Amino acid sequence: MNRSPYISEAPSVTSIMLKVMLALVPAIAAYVWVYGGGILVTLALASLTAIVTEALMLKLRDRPVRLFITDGSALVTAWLLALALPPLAPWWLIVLGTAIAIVVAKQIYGGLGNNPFNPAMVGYAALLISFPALMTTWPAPLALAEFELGFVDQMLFIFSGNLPAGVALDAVTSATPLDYLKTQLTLNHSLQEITQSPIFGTLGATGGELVAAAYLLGGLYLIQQRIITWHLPVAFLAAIAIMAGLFYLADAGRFADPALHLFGGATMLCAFFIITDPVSGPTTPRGKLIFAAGIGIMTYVIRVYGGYPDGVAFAVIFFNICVPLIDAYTQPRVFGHDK
Amino acid sequence: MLTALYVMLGLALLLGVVLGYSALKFKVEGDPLVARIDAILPQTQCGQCGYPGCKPYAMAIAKGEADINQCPPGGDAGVHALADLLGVEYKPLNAEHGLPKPKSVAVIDENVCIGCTLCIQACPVDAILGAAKHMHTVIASECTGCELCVAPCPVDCITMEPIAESPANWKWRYPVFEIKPEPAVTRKIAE
Amino acid sequence: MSAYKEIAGNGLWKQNPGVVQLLGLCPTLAVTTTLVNGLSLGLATALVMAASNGAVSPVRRYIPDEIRVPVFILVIAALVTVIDLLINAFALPLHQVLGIFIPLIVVNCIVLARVESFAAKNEPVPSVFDGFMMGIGLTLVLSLLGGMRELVGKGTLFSGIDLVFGPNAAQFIVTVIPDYHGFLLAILPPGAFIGLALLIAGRNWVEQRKAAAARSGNLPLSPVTSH
Amino acid sequence: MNAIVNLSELIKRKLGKTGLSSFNGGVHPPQHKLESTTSPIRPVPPPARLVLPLRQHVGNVSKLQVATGDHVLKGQLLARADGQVSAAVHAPTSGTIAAIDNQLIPHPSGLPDISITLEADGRDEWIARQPLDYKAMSKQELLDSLREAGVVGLGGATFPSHIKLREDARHPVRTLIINGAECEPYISCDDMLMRERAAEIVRGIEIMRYLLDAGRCVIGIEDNKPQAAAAMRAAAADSEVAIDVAEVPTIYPGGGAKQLIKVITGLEVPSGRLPSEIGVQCFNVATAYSVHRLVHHGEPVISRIVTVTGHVGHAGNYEVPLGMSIRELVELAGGKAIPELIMGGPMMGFNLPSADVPVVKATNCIIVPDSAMFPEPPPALPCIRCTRCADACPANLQPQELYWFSKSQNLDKAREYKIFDCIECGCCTYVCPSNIPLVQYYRFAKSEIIAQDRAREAADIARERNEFRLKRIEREKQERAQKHAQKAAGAKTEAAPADDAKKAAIAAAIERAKAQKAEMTPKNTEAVSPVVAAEIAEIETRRAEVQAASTTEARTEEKQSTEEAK
Repeated sequence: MNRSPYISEAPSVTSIMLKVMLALVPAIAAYVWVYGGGILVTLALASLTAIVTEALMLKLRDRPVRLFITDGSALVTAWLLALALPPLAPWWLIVLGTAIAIVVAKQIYGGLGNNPFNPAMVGYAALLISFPALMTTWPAPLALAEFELGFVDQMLFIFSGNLPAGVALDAVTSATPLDYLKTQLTLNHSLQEITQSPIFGTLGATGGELVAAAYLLGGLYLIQQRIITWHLPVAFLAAIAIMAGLFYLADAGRFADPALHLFGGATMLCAFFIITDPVSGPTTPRGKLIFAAGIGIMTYVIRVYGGYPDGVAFAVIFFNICVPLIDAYTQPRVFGHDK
Repeated sequence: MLTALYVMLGLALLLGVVLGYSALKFKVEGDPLVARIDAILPQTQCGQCGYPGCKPYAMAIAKGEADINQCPPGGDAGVHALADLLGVEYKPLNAEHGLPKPKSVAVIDENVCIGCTLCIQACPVDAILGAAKHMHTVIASECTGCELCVAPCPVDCITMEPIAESPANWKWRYPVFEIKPEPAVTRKIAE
Repeated sequence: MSAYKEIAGNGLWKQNPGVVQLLGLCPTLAVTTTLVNGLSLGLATALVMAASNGAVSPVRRYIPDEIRVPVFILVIAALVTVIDLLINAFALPLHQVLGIFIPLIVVNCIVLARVESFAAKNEPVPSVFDGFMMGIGLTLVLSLLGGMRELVGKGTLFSGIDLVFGPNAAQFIVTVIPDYHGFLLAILPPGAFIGLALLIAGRNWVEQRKAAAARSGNLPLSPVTSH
Repeated sequence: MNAIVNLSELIKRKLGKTGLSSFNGGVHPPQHKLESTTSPIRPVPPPARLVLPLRQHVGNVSKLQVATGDHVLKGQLLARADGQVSAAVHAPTSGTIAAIDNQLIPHPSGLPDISITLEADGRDEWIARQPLDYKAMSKQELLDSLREAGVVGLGGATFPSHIKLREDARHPVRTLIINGAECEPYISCDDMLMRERAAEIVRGIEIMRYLLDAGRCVIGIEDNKPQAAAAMRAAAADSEVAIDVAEVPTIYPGGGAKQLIKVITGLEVPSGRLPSEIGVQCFNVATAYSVHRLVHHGEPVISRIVTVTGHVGHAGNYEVPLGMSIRELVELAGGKAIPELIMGGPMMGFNLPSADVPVVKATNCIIVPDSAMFPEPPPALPCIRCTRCADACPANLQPQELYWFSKSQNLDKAREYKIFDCIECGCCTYVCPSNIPLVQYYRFAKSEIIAQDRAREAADIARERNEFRLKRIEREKQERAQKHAQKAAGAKTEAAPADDAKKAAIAAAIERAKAQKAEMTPKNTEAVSPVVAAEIAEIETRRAEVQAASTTEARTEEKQSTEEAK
């Protein structure tokens, strides 16, 4: 059989996925530092669910199970979802979200390479819509919590929902800055008053900004490793920064400064790990810029005017639908053709 | 109640005028559908479909008299294309009208030919050259492989020869499917 | 009699409007938040379909081809208006729940589709039967979907039955899963799409099983290699 | 990755002010050229038996000039060019024609084709060789002798050179580019030719330049061949005409004709057009060499330089007579003639159907792989749309889109996404992390589209002819009916009043004339006379042929320019 070219220099899909997971390690470390070891339980649970559901679906679909399990894509989805969920989410929420991500968003559409939507974001959005209360209950960073939960306590809480005797739920949770900002603004508090709260750090949220910085670090590693290109993160972050900057300049009393939007919420995770999912993103260079900028603008709009504190998941899913359109209209000029 | 009646009546009159006008103004002469169906048919003009050529068959399909699966030279791909065009469901070729064969050309055995011109009259695309009592020959590039010349020949000197694959008309094959099934799956299929 | 059997089979399974023809999806997706909603709208549609098929079939020869669509719509619209007024009169709470979807039956393409493809070509009695069976087929899908979404979303069945049969009927509400958190996704529009997809997949699965069995146990060769 | 590499190169180039342009994409596969450039070009003893396919070039199969049993001399014409797009075949040594039949040829199809088998007599006796005084000849005469000498593009595409060397008043050639880039790994035949026979190449270039009356002449050589570039530069300095040597950056497929033209002139050859239309013409160095051999020595194309490399004892370049069995050549180089031999480079080459195929004009390289060299790729995974292929594509296509369309056989869409601008260089497959055999899908889709187009053309012709025939039958029917009516009318007029007698006489005269006419034509058929039909048919055939020829010309010439890469 004539199979030229006979040589190849490509990294395997598995190695790409492993590098993405490696890039997530600093963020996980930061998570443990800020919120405690519970995230490790969440990660393990999500990974297990992802592997089991993926294998089950592959079996049902008569696909080679080992080939696809070892590509690592299910684990990446699981990790991204786990990192997006509140750190002390109950076990069934994690399992359900991961199962939705793998079964509904990925395998039903045809598995690796065929999912039009970002699986982790579909899982996240499904949970957010269905269980808004649980999904917005974030534990306070250990440094701010009235009561510091140990690893075992966190694990118990994840699996049984029980806190150590005498500890109230309020003692270990706090609103996220974006959530707090939103509720306080509706109560006509001024931004200056609001940001006095200890949950705000220098750039974003106390603790959260450290995690965001770790994502940034991992993202730079991915760019250096040529796993992702600069187009998506730069366009996304620039869009958020410009939107936030313009609004902030217009009315600093009502709109938070760009730093909070860049380092708060899921901005950094999204910039380097979510929108850079190649399968559900556009393929043309111009398309990438449009896609990422669109998500940035929409995220900002949802944060400021929408019903949910953070809009990353919805913005990503919305622009996932637009990908074929964006691709069709941004085809690059082919060699030898006029514009 | 009366108002309702008046409104309905008025609307009926108004819309009736609009409908009448459109019926006259936008009337389509001829049937563009026939041309589009004809464009899909292979133009072999073999008559295997039961109609005397591709165009009559196209007209019959357009009128709904003929089914879309009566053209063996068009093959499965042809039926699919017709099904797509007409928005009907695909159905496999009707074996009554024959089965698809590799494309071939008619070849006249020039030693046997008596020059009767019967094949010339049968050829739907005038692809046979010759005169009475002179040897005939097929213009291979024009021959559609319809086989209509084979039956009339009184001395059976015409044979259909499949067009052999050569480096000139050879095609690259569809790449072998990349996902190899796991042994378990193959076994299940084999059983 | 076999003709009627076929009509019934078409409506309920073979040509089921909800999961095979995929016609009239707007109400299918929008009102099936509970079993009762789905069932009620399905029955209303079935009534309209039977009546419109019955009304069109006798006059089919007198309708000029060019204006058949306006005429059909007119007939359907009149019948729907009657049904709308009826529900409004006898089950006001239900009318408030189903709201705009009852008048919208007019533009439900399944009604027009059956009038066009069946009633316009057949005798009145089979036409009425066809309309009714198609309606029942749709009702089945709507109630199944409604039931699924209600069960997953709220953990109950027959909630809202009191809207149809009065406050006394509230005792029929079944709480299948007590202490349920509620799974809002199922009630929201995405749940409708996922649910309908599952129904379609289920039907296709059954059909493929049947087809495979019909091929005398020969498992179809999957296209491992082509050409 | 390539984006970064390209960017850095672009900056380097901009800073270096070399005046060179660049193209998008490209890859940097390991070169593997050293293996075959350590020793000089080696001659090959004339083999005992040669097989010469008649289709060694793009275009019409050449016309046989000899019969089985004939004795021929070295350099004697065996088959003449048939029409303009065609080239001749000559005897590489003296001997007897043993057979003229179908033999396996080096073609990816693995199908046999019509070939001449020549048994050498061992005397290697030349015909009378006559150097040409090209400046004294008319240009047309010189072009004809190129055609008769079988000069074709030796870069791999084998397009007849005389067509590209024709002067075209509409598109005067301003820049003549000589392609010595040789970007594919392993291949070094052009490199060695330039190192050793630079002066001869320059003589050939002078003739090409004279034919095209080109203003500027540039030899493009990749900067990984400094020795070849130095040799060419020295030879060019001795020439009476100005010939530049441009060292182009080493990047695959920088030796593709379109890519090299872009790099040297900054111009892009418009899609589906010929380089001559933008005033550029591009030839391989080996082609220039064979022009020189013909004009200054009177020798037609009967041998070429072939790189034999890979798992062989004496990897290197060999000057091989055309028609020599590749098995013999590989064994001569100290290798085993295993079934997995590859002709061409590892990026665009193909597996030979057997070791027992002859060396032809397109054979630039034979790679004898050992088991570790070109491992079977791991199973392909689905495309994850990572766009590495798009970054690497030198034609700036979206390979992942073309893959979807080719795979689903959505051929119209594949064409719409410009699959015919793909030069099948293999860069996309080279970088694909999912190991998808992208190029194979494109080859499949392209040949499927071409076959469909041909079928559609044939159907259109058949439809036209059928309609014509139906009209003719209809016309004849009417004519007969008229005749009957007239006869009937004539019978009536017999009894009609006398003043109608005149009319009747005229009618009768017409009738007689018609009868006479009818007698002259054969009565065997009701249809129109076969003579007329034949005439019509003949005219139409001719027209079809002319059309076909012009389309093949355009298509093949385009193909040629892409294949010049090798």
